[in-house]
Amino acid sequence: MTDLFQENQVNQSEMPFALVEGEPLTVIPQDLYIPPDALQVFLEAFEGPLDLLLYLIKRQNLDILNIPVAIITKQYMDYIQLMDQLALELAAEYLVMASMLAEIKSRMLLPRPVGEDDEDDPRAELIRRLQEYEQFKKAAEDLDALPREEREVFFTQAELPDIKEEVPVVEVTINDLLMAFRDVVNRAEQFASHHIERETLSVRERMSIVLGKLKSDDYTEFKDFFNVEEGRMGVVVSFLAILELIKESMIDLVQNEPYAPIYVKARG
Amino acid sequence: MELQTLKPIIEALLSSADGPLTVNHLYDLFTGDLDQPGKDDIRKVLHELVDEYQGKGMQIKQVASGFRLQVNPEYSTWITRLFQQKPPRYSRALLETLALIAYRQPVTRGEIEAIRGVSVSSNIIKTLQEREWVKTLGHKDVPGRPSLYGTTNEFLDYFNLKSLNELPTLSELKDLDQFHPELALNDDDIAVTADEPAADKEGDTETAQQQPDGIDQAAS
Amino acid sequence: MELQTLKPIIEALLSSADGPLTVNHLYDLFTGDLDQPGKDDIRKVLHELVDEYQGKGMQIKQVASGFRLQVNPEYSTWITRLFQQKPPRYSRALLETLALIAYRQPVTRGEIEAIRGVSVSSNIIKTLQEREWVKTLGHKDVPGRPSLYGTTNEFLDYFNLKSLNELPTLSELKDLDQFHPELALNDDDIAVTADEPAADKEGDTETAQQQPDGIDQAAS
Repeated sequence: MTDLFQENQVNQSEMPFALVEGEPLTVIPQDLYIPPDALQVFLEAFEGPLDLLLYLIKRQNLDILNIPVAIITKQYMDYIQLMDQLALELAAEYLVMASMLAEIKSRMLLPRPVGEDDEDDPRAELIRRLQEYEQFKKAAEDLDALPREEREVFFTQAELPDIKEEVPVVEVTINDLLMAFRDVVNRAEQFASHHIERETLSVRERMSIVLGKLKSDDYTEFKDFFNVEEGRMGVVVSFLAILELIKESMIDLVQNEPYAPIYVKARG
Repeated sequence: MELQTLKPIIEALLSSADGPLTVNHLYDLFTGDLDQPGKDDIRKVLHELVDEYQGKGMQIKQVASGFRLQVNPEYSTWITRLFQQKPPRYSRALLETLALIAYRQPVTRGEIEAIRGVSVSSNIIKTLQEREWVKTLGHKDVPGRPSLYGTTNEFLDYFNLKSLNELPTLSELKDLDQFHPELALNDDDIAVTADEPAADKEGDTETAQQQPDGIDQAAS
Repeated sequence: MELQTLKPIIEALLSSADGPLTVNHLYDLFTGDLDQPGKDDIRKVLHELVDEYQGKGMQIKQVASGFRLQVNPEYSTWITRLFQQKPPRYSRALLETLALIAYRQPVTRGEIEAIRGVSVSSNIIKTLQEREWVKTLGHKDVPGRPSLYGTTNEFLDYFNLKSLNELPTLSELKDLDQFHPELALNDDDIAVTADEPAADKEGDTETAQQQPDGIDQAAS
């Protein structure tokens, strides 16, 4: 643990790695030291490698635009090694960043022709990413600071007067119904296999009326289904309806002996 | 605490509480504050607030269990409207099911499904029964003993029909559509078509003769 | 309707509504009244009310989905005592993801991950969607067709905002132009000139995306 920064200090004593208020800074601030048992908590506090790098930079009051790559890389690697030693699960992103830092560092060491326009500062991409991440880290903090529901913003709860709550009933017009019927029939026509029998509405209706009169386990006299006032047509329709119901096994006719009253009973 | 500082805090507390607050409860909420107000101050502010809210949309009112913010009952007309739900619309599936029950009764769910080509959800049947437009007439004596559905008098009443005969035949429906596409079936058309005295024997016969065509067409 | 008659009614409506009310909704609630107020009148009264409630325990505030009556956030200390429950806290990962969606919408998960430098857990996206703060706006036309995320009106309502323009402005990105050449020379790590054409471009892009206009477009 102690040799962690010793090496740094030897190297750093030869050159300032940062300017703080114009003064060269050659000693790493002691508050960078973190006891090992606190390390896990410490690392969990980071939202990834960019966050860790930002921390390293900020702790030393370094300008993000002028990252001393060698130093930062060294410190970063130390943390990674520590995490490794402590067998902490290391997110892959941390290793990707380690290799990116190593690459930048090696490119910085290469001599570059003077006078020619540099293609790129090897650090440019890293700086861009650090800045962009920092920008949204700040935005998240700002967002968190906004007054918000459940914390600062509460709703008023005024006692309501007694109001008659009416449950609205769905309105249907006869047109809606007829159009629906026409559509379904039109659609059914396309299914040739569906055969709808030829039947009259009035008989169908009478079938419903007959069934409606029947209660299960109850016998109703046959003649009760005929109303003379309806005339011949009405009697015929009723008769057809009963025949149809028998055919469809919906009702039974019962007669105990010849000329005895005929009873109608619903099946089931 | 100054009364003028105290007032909006009490106002805020009354407006967010979900029930009346007593002077004692309010007093307790200031525990720990450097200049905790006295109960007399709280009482005084409450009565000032009661007066201040006269004639507003809300009022602060003392009830048996304390002080509360309530909506001024004078405006309940509009509050009622606020909570009035828009009547929902019935689905196409429901209307088609209803129409098939009306025209094809007594009919089983399976038969409706066969014509519609899709299954009929139990919810639809339930809704129609709750609305008392459709009832179970009995059970068909086939395996599974499915319910036979038919329409009710409530159904006829709702659609202002004396009997099912007043429903137009399918051919009439189609003709209307064909000859007056711009009319697209308004109630007047139906009334004319359906204007058939039920008691009239000849009318009955005619209707009876018309129906098969209409229904048959649906099948062919 | 006189504005002085209208005002307490609107006050009453705001105090009884479950959520924000729009001018249109309020207008509809007067349908059928003999002297139905115009939308302009309603708007005028609302803005008068916003002013009138300044410094009170309650306030009338315009958020994304309309106007609502709420407790003045200034007094949240006492309200928190009343409810005796801790407000929910959100993790940094969630807040950063939310901030990225809010400022960068429409944005894919991959783009969020690129900026944060770590993967975004599915749980976070799920939580944001369950809270109805974030919704899928569409899919990006690249391999995999990733979802494009954006914020909702519920997000704005929750954070007490009327529109995305009211979000705190993003801090500015410093241009790589601002290199200190003399420092760079002191650091024998680095052999760098002040000019960075490539980095320059990047910086410009960032600045352009920071504009409120950009945010506006994303929101609409």
